[in-house]
Amino acid sequence: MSLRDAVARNVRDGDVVVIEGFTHLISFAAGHEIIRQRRRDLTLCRLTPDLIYDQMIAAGCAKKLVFSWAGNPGVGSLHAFRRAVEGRTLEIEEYSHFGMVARFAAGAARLPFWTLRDYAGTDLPKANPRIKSVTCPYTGEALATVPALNPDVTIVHAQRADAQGNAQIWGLLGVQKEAAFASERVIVVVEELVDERVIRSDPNRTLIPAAIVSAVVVEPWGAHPSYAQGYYDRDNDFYVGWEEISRDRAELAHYLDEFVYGVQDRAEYMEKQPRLLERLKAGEQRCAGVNYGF
Amino acid sequence: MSLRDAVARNVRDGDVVVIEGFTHLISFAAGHEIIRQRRRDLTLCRLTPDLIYDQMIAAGCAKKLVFSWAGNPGVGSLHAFRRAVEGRTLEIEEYSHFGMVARFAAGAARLPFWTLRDYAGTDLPKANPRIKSVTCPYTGEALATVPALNPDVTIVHAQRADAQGNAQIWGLLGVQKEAAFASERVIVVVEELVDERVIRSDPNRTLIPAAIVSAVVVEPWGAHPSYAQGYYDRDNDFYVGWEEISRDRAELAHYLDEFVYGVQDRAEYMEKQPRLLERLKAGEQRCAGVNYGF
Amino acid sequence: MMAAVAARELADGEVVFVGIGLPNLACNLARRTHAPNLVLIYESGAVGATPSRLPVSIGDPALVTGSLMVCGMADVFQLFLQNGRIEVGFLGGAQVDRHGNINTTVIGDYKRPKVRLPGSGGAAEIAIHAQRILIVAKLSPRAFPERVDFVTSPGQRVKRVITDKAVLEPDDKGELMLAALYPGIEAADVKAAVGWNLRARARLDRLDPPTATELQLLREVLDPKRLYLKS
Amino acid sequence: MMAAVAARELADGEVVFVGIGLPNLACNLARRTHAPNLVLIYESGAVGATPSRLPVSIGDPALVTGSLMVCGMADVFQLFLQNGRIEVGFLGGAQVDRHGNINTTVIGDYKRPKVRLPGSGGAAEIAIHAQRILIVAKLSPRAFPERVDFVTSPGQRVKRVITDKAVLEPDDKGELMLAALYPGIEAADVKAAVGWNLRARARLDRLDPPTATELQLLREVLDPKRLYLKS
Repeated sequence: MSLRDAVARNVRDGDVVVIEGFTHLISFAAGHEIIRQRRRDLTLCRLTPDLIYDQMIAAGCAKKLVFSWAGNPGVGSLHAFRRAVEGRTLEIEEYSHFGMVARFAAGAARLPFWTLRDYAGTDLPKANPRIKSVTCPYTGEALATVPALNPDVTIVHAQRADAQGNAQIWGLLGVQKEAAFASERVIVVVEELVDERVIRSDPNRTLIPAAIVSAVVVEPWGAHPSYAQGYYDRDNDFYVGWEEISRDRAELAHYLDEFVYGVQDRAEYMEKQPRLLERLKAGEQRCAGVNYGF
Repeated sequence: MSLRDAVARNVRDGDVVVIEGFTHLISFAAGHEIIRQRRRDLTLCRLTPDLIYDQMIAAGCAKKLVFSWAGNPGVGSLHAFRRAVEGRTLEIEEYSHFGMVARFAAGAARLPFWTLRDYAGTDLPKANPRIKSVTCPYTGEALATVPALNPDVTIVHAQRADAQGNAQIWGLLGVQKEAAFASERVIVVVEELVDERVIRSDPNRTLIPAAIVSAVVVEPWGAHPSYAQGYYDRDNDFYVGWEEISRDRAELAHYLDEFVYGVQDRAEYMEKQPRLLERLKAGEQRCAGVNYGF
Repeated sequence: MMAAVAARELADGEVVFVGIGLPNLACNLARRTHAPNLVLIYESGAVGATPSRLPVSIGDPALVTGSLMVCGMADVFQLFLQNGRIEVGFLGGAQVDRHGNINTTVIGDYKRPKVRLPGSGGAAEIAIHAQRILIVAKLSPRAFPERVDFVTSPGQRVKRVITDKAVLEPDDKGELMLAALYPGIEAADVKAAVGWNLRARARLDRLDPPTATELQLLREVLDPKRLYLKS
Repeated sequence: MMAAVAARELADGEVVFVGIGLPNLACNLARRTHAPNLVLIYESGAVGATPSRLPVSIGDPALVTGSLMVCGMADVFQLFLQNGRIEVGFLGGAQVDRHGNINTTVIGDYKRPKVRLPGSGGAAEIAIHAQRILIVAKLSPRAFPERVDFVTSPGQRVKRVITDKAVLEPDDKGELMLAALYPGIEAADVKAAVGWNLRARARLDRLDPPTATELQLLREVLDPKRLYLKS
């Protein structure tokens, strides 16, 4: 399925949308497609909004942001996000990372809440009344709780999957498994479509099973400028450059015009990225294999 | 470290002891060593007590059993267990599998309890008052809870580890990770000690990190008659044969005399197992590799 | 016959939580006949297994080799079962009662058991979370009492009880009724093998015997050593 | 100097929760000097990383390649942090107050922020669960107010505040005190850079400047491009 069709069928105005991936495997391709399809009133959820949500906020897709750390990792601010929050044009609901992880864990387990030992002494519960507490039925102590997060759609970029959508991920795993299982619909975007036999040769590597996947899309370099372990490195120059682009509304609008609205799809976007292969293509560091025989 | 030393230092009379592994990777070697060292008053915990706990119960090591399914998988009964329960000489605390998994999950997360949607309509909470309930602070609904399980010592058999104890497991994973993280002390018994570089070549495969490991022991075939994926198959003949052995107290005593008390260590036990290699050695089914480069 | 009847209950593409023995045979028969895309999930964590031999336990290594995914048991129970991803669950038990409750825990009093059975395993939560429960059990008055000695798995989601003589189904109030008969079996045979006054549907179905293909697959391919096929 | 002072705070074999920038430099300096068995854990899930380049974010792929273990973030927070396995946690922040509370959320009112900062990330739970918190931050009256505008990370477990001029430590009641001075710095310089009336220990330590080995490792091996070393 093309990413255009996958987004058209699975992402609707007003949806609660998750594009997950902690630094690693962030589906910029899907974010751009959502911007191009001019989705509106989305509730965007993600631990680290990153550049892709900054772009989606700038493009007017977002009504609300649910998050735990909104910065440009290793660089500085997300300026579209900051403008929206400081100008109070974007609703926010804020947790810590553990709180967001716990919300996805509850959603994935289809429990209404998750329990954690957290927030004592912090001002986060004052800022967010959805952080509550529960009394342990054994010890009587009070523990923090967060409510389940069950997105309408979660988009996960994976290194490889078979045609059914059985997806394998290695390197940083973030909360992709929990987000996918918590979600009503799941789009898996992959670097490589592989034969089912490749997946079956290493079943412990499968993070997301086809049984929960709504659409499988092949989009090599679909996570650029984030990275895919074993495929390509993070485009740090772009992350550094975003500071300048995002600081200025006109610059940012120009970026979106050229690299998002101005292209039909990821293939056209890729044509505009010079020397990616020589700059970022991953070196070889193969794993030691294991034997699954009996 | 020898298994004798690892058990002598880490397993004490009266301890709460866990030997985990769902059918796969059950450390019979450690169970036998505990029997040989005549540990007493142990609280043995495990989802599926299996033959090894049947032997430990018969040998008089156990004061109490905490479990969720006590049978000889695919064969029939654990007769030493049945005699002890029907004769009321063994204390039991009984859950379902999900309940036991949840107890380990709570223990691993160092929460006092875990929440699950379970037990409505069953008689299990009547039989076990430690199954309680909690009210969701968001929806008001009642959900079941189980208390955390934090063993004194957990013993895990793994396919490979480095000298520090960074242990990799593939095939069925059971609840080994949760049990190890829940535990005060952890003994890792491995088929193969490998160079740290092997572990570092595939970090996603590491289930138990050295930081939580108290002792690392190398004991090839240490899970026999259970199995180790990629190393050897389950000795189903022994599982079938246990029905006869365990049905009769004298037979069972004779088995322990010959194969547990009558040997010094696993090496001597192995000398008494004829034709294991030709019967059970695993065939080759290598995984497809992955690239960890960047 | 039981395996063939159970196999026919499965629709193609369904996600099935499988136990060992007859349910496993039934699923693999269905996969080779009308439901090639059945997804089998075992309590042990193997998803999408296509075992090259008849597994002797739900933890058999043959269920791992070549499966689509293997996950830990916390994921099996939280992400698959409690999440509601399981469409069909198979259960069996020492006792099945009038309302489809199952006992796999004790015969007699819990604290002073006459016979101590293995216990729940995952059966309590399978009964609660799988969308449709199929029970597979042989008929006898002892195995089908009016009321089980201990409710291990509640009967609310039971849709069919596949026995060696007939199929029972719950009515609107959850009481099991005789619904269909195997070839050569009469309603009286079934009623005599049940420990309560079994009522029958107004119109009883007659089940077809296993086809030649089903028999050949079961006997020659799936269980040539007759580990689970006895009838 | 800050990196060297921070490195000296770490004992061999400790399990350290690391952020990017100076904490990462400090840990890698310690690993190459007195603490070769330091175990570094990153919020991203990499355990025991030995990166072949200076990581530019805590999610840098160089932290994965050749690490001892990579786990999902649910495990990082539940099995490592909440479990109590982390001995040392590094934190920084836009504001640090008299009681070691840290603000990385907003300057001004939460609902009408003057400056919106990134937020907690894992900082709230690191402050609550790591056994010993080391803060690394540059001194200035704005960065060290009497009371932070928003408590992102509570100060209870703070053991040292490593600044560019001095080291502060909490007294019995948790109030930060001047404890040690860098070479060439006087107590008055530090007091002038703090937004409350900073008290000093009766006996102030004098910190040694970085050794030649420390400087050489920092400047030539660990951060040759001076991404994080400025002072």
